[in-house]
Amino acid sequence: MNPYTNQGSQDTRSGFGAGLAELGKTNPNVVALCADLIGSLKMDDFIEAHPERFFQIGIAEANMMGIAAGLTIGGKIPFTGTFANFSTGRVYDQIRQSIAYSGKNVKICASHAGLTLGEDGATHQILEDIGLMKMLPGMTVINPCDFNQTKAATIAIADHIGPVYLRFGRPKVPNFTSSDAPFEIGKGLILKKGKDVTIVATGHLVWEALEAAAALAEQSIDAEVINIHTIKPLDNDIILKSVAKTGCIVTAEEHNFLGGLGESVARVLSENAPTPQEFVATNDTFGESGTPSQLMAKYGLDQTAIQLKVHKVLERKI
Amino acid sequence: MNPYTNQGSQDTRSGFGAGLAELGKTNPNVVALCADLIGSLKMDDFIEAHPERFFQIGIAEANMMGIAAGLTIGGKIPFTGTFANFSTGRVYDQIRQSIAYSGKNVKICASHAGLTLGEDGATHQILEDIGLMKMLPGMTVINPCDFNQTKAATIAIADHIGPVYLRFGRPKVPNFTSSDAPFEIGKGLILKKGKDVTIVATGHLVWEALEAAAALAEQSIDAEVINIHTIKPLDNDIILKSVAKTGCIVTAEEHNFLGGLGESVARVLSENAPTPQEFVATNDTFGESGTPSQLMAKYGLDQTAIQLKVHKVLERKI
Amino acid sequence: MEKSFEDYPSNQLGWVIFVQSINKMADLQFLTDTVQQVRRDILRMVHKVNSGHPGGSLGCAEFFVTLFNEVMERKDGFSMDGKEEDLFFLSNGHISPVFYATLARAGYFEVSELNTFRLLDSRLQGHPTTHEGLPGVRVASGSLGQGLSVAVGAALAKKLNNDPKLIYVLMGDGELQEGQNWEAMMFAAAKKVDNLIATVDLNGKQIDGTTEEVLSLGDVKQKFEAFGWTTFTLKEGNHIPALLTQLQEAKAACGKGKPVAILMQTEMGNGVDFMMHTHAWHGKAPNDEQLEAALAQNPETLGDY
Amino acid sequence: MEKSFEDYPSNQLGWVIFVQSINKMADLQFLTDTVQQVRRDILRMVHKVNSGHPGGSLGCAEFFVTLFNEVMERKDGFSMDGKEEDLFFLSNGHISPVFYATLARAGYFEVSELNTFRLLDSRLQGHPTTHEGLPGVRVASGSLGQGLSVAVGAALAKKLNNDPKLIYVLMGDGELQEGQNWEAMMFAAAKKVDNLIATVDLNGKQIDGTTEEVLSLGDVKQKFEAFGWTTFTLKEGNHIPALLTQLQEAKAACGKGKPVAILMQTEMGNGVDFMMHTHAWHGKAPNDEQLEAALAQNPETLGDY
Ligand SMILES: Cc1ncc(C[n+]2csc(CCOP(=O)(O)OP(=O)(O)O)c2C)c(N)n1
Ligand SMILES: Cc1ncc(C[n+]2csc(CCOP(=O)(O)OP(=O)(O)O)c2C)c(N)n1
Ligand SMILES: [Mg+2]
Ligand SMILES: [Mg+2]
Repeated sequence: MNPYTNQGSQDTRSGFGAGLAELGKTNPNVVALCADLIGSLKMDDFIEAHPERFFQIGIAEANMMGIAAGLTIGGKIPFTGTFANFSTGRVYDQIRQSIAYSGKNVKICASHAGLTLGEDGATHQILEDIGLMKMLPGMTVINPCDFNQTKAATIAIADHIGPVYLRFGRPKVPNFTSSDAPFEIGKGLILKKGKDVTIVATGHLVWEALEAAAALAEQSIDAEVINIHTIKPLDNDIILKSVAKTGCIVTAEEHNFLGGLGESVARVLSENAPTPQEFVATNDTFGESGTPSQLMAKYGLDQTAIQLKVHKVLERKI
Repeated sequence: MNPYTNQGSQDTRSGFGAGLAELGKTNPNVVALCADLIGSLKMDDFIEAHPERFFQIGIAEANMMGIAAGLTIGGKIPFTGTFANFSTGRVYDQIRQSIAYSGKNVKICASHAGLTLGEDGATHQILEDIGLMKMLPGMTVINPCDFNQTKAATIAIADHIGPVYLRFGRPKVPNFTSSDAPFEIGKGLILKKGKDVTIVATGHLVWEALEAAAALAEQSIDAEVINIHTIKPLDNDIILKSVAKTGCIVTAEEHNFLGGLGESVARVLSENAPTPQEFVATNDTFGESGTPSQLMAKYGLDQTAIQLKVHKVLERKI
Repeated sequence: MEKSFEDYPSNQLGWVIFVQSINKMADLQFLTDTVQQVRRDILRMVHKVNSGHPGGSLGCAEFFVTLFNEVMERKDGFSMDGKEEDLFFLSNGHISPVFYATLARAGYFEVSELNTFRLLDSRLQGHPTTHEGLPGVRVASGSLGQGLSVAVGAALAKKLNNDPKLIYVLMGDGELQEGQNWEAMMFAAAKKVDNLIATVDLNGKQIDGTTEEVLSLGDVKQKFEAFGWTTFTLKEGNHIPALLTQLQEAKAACGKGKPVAILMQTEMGNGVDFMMHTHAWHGKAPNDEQLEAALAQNPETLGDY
Repeated sequence: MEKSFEDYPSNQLGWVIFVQSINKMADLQFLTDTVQQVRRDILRMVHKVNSGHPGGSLGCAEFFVTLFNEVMERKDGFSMDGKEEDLFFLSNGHISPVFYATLARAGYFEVSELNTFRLLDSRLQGHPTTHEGLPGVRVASGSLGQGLSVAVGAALAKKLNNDPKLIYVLMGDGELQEGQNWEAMMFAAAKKVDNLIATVDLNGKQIDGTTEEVLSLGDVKQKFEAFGWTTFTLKEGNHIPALLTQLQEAKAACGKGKPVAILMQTEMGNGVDFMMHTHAWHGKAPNDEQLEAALAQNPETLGDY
């Protein structure tokens, strides 16, 4: 049985909005920027309470990143908000030079990440953003799993000095973590202990991993489920300790299998403890229009896909 | 002993220039675009011979990618030329939507890749471009090892239908492959057979790998050296066959260890044959000014670094 | 060519009968009928999947229908190369409903396929794409700001091919905030790309409000002219005869060493009273009752899909 | 303020003694001496490592020296925050030699450190960076087109902090081909960022040739004005008194609801005869003989590093 219960589905972007509103009250240095997507990013509450600390940039994401970098110079902590594609690929060089290499304290907050934004289709469904951001030296990359954790992560990154990429999504998904759980950057969380196989999941796929583990339990497979909300810095220890016990691993992410969490884990393993691994991720294709659940099923990102990969990796375990 | 001899050092970008000039004669559909870096990209010969098939875009790389996409619609085969950073990170979303997702037959040709461009420093030394381009569905990613191979690759990609990222460098490096060797996209090449350890190298590091293998031979270590000029599609077979024999592997690339060739290889291994692997790559840092050889030494990208990693991985081999 | 239509009210029903560029009353009737049917198509498409962008789509219905049916010199069928025919690129890809409906009604594919808009496995993706092979689409759009560059490239290819036909491209006004447009603007003027007509949907609105509230574009005409373009302002962007006259005038301005632009003032949500004079319907679908009300204002003409 | 200097020849030696904004002859002498020394520094820096960008650096020497020594209200020492002082951003980072030499000569770090330009482990990277902690640098540049946005952000922060000081930023003219500049231009005007002075190094040259040959910028002043900026053209961008007057005039134009720009016409390679009137020295270092000839034209004033 899934040890967690859904407290009521909510979108993770609303967790961001709630966290930002909270920061508005507690941290006078926090400022927010948006590129014509206030509603989608759930920034309304912050803006209403602190209009003078909000900057509407218009549809000019490159300029937004530069302005954010400049604001840090006056001691501000800028939170930029737009869709994940326009938060990363659109502005990679601007983030690279004006933020990452310049060591600027900018929080790049990205909604509508992954396939699950749904009907808008492939031009909006970035499946490479984790890879893009993880390659930048000094960048912290976070992909929380539900509303509560996104809210906690939003609040936590304000206190972290340095650039952060915070990724969240559009659809309503189960909210199951505790609303008062502290968020520790870079510390993976074991959500369910197990001895047969390790499932390392991030973002929306954490809940799917828990559901898969519950189903696997009924097949007498004891899966360990780790919520790896921080992809960089990666919690190598928690992964290595777990596979030392289980001997095999499945990674699960709403991302291309190239360049993302899965490859980071593969690298850690091959460098430390070569271990059979299977990948729950998109298979080097663009996305398409559809409902979130249709897409997760078609592209193999749901609990069924996780179970399949667990069976596959168990067969490979010696 | 290194089985190859340096026929005289040349820059790989000149190989591109030579290949492009050749294409100018043989393929009337080939057109070239440049963003104010004609000389650096060695495009002069093509331009002189075919001024009407050359487009000077000015310092506007995003526009260059869009124009290239548009040119394909009239049946042209556009070759874009600028530095690697401005060929990838600067224009990621433009490549993604207007070229890759749109399936356009654009050849993105990128010079000054990696640390070895030297004195210009970190803003120009992209160490993430392989990762950036490999994550795009449908993109072919090629990083040839010397002048001759770059020339051959340039000519070969004109006949490949679909977007290609061709990466080459600034400094003069040994030219050692045969000038009439055919270039087959996606087929790795075993440059030296060996049984103790596999060294998979790309770009400038192939020569370093050969030199390292020669030095290792004197220490009675028999290294197999594979030139993996195509990073995507990756020649999984050649890698898996080699490690089946050697039982351990070192990957070598002028790139961050995050997201590049090394992680692609780690993924292939963990999915097929978990194997101890060590990484010759930059260690998640930005580059800096210096001469190419200083930088390769400081950042651990030369034959010495390869030897060290070989020793390390041999110790891990069971 | 004198802008004689600006004197007339832009009342959709009060058209002037004698129009220089349309000689037959039948043409006018056909265009107005098609616009009305396209409006229905747009509304029904976005309603069915409860997503998509009706506002900008409705605002550009007259433009699309006029352009595709009376202005563009098109060949039968569809080839990606598009040699020897006029080509159109949609940069503001979110108004795909009007693009799809216009294409279907112009015969690029069966109108019944409009039924698949934004569904899984459809060729009618949320934003237009070549990826699924939909006839009429030559490049993907959706991420804003890229279409003008692509259009410039296609125009250059036409020149290389000695192909005398023209390139059309539509952009949103909010979209002009993207810097890539200004790169393309500068290039087209510097390199005399004069076989290109760029039209801007100047509806004064974007997602978060009016363009004025979000990020003022200032004087757009002045900007285009400063960037070296022959620039027309079309006040009646929802008036078919005015559109026709303007498009013909723009065509006549091609080939003179300068790129050509039309700043087309439209009404977002045009043709559905409660969708007009607001940015609320930029990206929101009507519910059942709203759909009914909207369709009642636009009775069937060519037959629903 | 009348532009009285435009009437005078821009001969470096024929300065007018009475300048409104410089009251002491000593200041003028100091500035001219510093410019000459900075020229030597630039030449020696790029020669030593046989790389770097002398052309644009020399062309902007008068601007940098005047700005840092007579115009900017700076505090002692260096803090990243730069509160309560004027800040400068270099967007066209390739002209780092003139930036470094000016900073060193203004006391930000020891002049001897100029000796480490572009060497391994140096704080004087090929392009300016904060990464190595060099005092005076607040953001990395080198990839063109990003500096104006950063400057706008810093200007907004000053407003939030009720800090009345100004932001200065320099861009290249070729650099204006990057679309991000126009995003920042549109934003600064729309949001009334009027505590910002942007200067463009209008030398008419870039890597592959003149801007005219590569990609004509057209009428730059018209573009800036169309984008809503108060725009000055400075014809004598290598003439210290003219620079001073212009910079003071620009300062006086701040705080009036519009961003302020100076289009500064300079001569690339200024002060070294064989480096002028060509784009050849954009990014090429002189060899030994060329260095000697160039230094001979610019005798030591404040002492070589
Ligand atoms: C690069 C990019 N940034 C942001 C968006 C999200 N977005 C979609 S439509 C839109 C507003 C576009 O405004 P406009 O061009 O005026 O179109 P209209 O609302 O009038 O249809 C935005 C911000 C996007 N699609 N692409
Ligand atoms: C984004 C980007 N594209 C290309 C380059 C390569 N580049 C360096 S300087 C330069 C020319 C700049 O021209 P301009 O701004 O006029 O400077 P000037 O040559 O006058 O010093 C170019 C293309 C770069 N540094 N950044
Ligand atoms: Mg609009
Ligand atoms: Mg210049």
